[in-house]
Amino acid sequence: MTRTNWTFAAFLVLVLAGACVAPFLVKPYTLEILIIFLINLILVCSYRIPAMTGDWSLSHVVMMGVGAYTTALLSTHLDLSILLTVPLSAIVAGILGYIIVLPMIRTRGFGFFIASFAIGEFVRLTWVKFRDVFGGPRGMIGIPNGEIGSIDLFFATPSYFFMLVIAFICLTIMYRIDKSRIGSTFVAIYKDEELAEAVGINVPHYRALAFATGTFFAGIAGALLAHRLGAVDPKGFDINTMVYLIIWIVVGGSATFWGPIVGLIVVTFAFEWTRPLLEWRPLLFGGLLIFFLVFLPGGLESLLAKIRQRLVPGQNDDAAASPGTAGE
Amino acid sequence: MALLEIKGLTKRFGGLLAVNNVDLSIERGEIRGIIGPNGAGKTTLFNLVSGTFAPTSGTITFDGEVVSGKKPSHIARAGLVRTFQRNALFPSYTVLENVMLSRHIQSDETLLKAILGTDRRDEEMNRARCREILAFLGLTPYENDLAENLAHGHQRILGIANALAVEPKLIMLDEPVAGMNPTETATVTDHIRRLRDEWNMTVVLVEHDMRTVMETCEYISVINFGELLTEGTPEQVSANPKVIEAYLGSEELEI
Amino acid sequence: MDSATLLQTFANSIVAGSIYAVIAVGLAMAFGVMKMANFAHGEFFMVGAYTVYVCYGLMGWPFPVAVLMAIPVVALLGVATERFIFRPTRENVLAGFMATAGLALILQVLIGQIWGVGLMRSVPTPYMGALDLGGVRIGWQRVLVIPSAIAMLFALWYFLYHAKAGKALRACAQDPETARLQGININRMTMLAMAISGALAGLAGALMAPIHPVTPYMGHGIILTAFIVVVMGGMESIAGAILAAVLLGFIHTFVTTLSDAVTAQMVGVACMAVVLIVRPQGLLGRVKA
Amino acid sequence: MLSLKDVWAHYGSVAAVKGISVEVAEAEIVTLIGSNGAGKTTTMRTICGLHKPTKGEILFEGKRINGLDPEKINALGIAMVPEGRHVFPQLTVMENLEMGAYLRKDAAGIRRDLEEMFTHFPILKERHKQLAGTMSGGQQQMVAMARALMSGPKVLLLDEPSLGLSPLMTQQIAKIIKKLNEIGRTIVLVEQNARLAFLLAKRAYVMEIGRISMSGLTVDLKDDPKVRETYLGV
Repeated sequence: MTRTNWTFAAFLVLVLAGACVAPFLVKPYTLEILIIFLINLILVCSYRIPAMTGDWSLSHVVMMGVGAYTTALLSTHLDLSILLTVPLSAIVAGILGYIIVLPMIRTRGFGFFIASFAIGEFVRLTWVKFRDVFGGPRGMIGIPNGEIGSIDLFFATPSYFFMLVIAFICLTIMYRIDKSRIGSTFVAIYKDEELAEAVGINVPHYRALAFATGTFFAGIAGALLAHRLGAVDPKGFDINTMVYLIIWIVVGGSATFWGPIVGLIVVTFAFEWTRPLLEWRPLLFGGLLIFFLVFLPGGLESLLAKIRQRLVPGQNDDAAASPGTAGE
Repeated sequence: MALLEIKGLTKRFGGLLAVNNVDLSIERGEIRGIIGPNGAGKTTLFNLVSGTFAPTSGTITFDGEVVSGKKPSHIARAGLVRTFQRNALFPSYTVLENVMLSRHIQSDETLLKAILGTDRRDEEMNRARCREILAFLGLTPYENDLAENLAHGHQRILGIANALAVEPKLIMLDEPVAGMNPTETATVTDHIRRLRDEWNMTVVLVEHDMRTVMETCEYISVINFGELLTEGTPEQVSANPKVIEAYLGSEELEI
Repeated sequence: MDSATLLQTFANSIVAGSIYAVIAVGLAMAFGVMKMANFAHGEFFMVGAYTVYVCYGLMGWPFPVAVLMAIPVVALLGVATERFIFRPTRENVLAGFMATAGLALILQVLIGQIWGVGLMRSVPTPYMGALDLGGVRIGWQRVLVIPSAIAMLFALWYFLYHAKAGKALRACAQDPETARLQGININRMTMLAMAISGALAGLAGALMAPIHPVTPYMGHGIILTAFIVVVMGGMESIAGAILAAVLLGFIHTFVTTLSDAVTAQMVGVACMAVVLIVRPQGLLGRVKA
Repeated sequence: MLSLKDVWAHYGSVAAVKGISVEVAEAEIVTLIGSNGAGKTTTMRTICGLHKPTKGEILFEGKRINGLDPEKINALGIAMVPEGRHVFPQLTVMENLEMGAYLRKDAAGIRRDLEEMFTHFPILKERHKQLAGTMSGGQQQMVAMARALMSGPKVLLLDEPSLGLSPLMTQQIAKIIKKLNEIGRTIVLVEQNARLAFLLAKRAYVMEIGRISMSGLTVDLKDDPKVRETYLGV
């Protein structure tokens, strides 16, 4: 192991240790926020997988909703355990993701963005339309918080640790994908699609794979959210929520695995910190989104990379896979 | 049977006939030049063979398989790999990483292997082969440099390295010496000859620069107005009045 | 469906189609000239409606004056959007589009905080009564929408095909680099395009103010409809946008009458998805060579 | 009238034009020839402002114009016919010509010039209502040339006017270029068709990989074996 690897490992241990003692130190309200934060962590990281190939979608939150609704159905009708609902919801979201991306694959860039908006809206509207199954505009309630053995996840602390374990597993898997050959293939497609095709990479296949992998993890996030909130409704997965997901990614950047995480942390902090502003808050985040896209299209991570480059000359920063560079 | 057999190839864009009924036959181990003045249809022909465009009519047979209308990735897997007129490379990756990425089809990867981390078992073998390719093309000193930081000439050679990583039977080079100075050009023509002589590769060279083509190829096909104008050895072609007219303009031109 | 309902639905379809056309044409134009995809176009519509609410509903100006006021207000908004969002992100359609999603949030909050959130602002109907066509009754306020929309589209057509600046705008959309070679200032043209785009959205909102609940979030439904229309018509094609608007007006209204509004929305979205998949360039769009 | 002094132009880190100097006097045709990729088009794009030079100076009537936007350069009196013609395909022939005169305010002058264009290119008068994109390559070349002339330029830049045209059409275009020069137009002509360029121009610059390798009177260059070599490689 090199020195950077050791530093990184030490940092990771520190973060995990912090995460383990956190629930015993913070207020109950903060703990609830931390639980939601862990769910969002899975969501924001999963968004990056298709974005690695250059596909930015507007249906990701809807796919999270697919996971949430699947969990709602499975746990209220079949009374399945949380240990089953979470992976099953992920599989449903993954398969549905693969199905919906097949027609979308013909479009790229902005076209893909709009196509995903339309198809996502279609999926979301089915929940509004079919009242008997999905509860219509008011959604579904009475989803159990879940139990593991005799531990009731209604209580915040065990729930937190459950989410922490799932988030750790998901992030580890996503990190491995990111660093794997497939991850490199995804990025190769984004960097130069034509060249990727020319050296034998089946571009549509890999784009579909990336998309479905992303929706699989979004499904997990959705399942966890459904269990935690006990209710789902179509409004929770609409374009407004999607815009917030985009704000996390844009603020953090998407060139590296860490960018979206940084974005999520910063925006979550900002969100809690500006709670006194009440209804004025969306204005602030709208402004933040514009500011980053106009002045810092690579997100905060590109800023960090620049600082690091200044401190350690000769090191090159990754070209940011941000919307600032994802072309048509 | 020839390695690459093109019959009656035609491509129409709206009302424009970009390629019109072209027949070409390229044997194994050949270095073939395809030339023609600007706007003659060389690039369209190139894109048809590499699968970027589907032909309006006609067939392309490569190594016994009909590949016309197939996707570029399919054609690359069949062993026919192209390079680009522009400097196509994967930016923010090093030279070695570029070639490793291009070696994608030689590697064994699935999502499960990626998660388990076993997809890199053949990595060492791949890396050794990629180094061999870089050494062959004289890029070894730059293997850890970022691709976009290379000089123009080296970027173009990296384009060839990326194509070679696929282990092609036939490599199609699209203006490989564009924008190069005479020394760099000489290096590239030398590489092309050694590719054939030492690695038994079949090379198709699409160029507008006659000098390079004349020096490198044994046989040349000339395209003009989307049609095959003539074929022959460099001497035959350069003495052919039709070719001279296509390049320099008509003698009979009067104003 | 009996014949009276059929006629009624037919009439409603035309009203819906006209208003969709005005909204979508503005969006298509901005996209055509410099690939400016405006997510806040629905909010532009909302600002237009609020202009009428404030000028006519609160301040008691004559209704036509209030409607005309929407032109400078929203056109200015369009110009500002071009200058501060689209111009810095010109190289990237996606970034500009996402940034205007931020603008949408800002406009919703601003308007909501100044003139009230959650309350449905109702604008008193200026023209009472209804047109009676053999049993089919359409409120005058709705009838008014049709000639207004036709007049606006005609004015736009006249501008694009007969005014020098309009022709230059089309030249820019077709080949910006060559347009510059003729001495056409691209920045001025994109600004003009956004001003017109904004004015059209604002006018549409202003006309709809008395027959549509006025809320800060009324743009939500509009933007989806507008994008469906524009994508179906072929992103940059104005004629395509008009054709698709009328089509969607009929589809929406008929499906709503036969089934319900949610189904109508689903059918609309499905139509767009089908067009994107089968004919990505849109009904009247052209494939770029 | 127009002079380039040690002009360099880059695409990214690649130098496409490496320090060239060109002089154009009033009312002459100067040609820039060379094989594809020699940097001719980049030179033209640099003169008309579409590409910014990285080094050197471009003087027009004694005034520095390098770095100005293309719309400013057009206003000063340099009009360009780009390679591949680039007519506005969805505009009629007439509208294309109007766009050429975009910056002019003198209605009478525009009308007079329009009439002049119709005498040079009678086909355009016949087809003035046709969409330019539906015309043949040669006719589009005429539209592009007339459009450029409509701005009343002091210098006309022609980039590869014969590209992709049949020999007959090439000849027709060549005749028009010659006629334009005879009535006093200053023209910079970029051509791959060397024989055509030599017939039209008095002086020529031969470009090779970004540099000017030869220059002089076309009568001298015409039979120079080196010119033939740059083209044919033998």
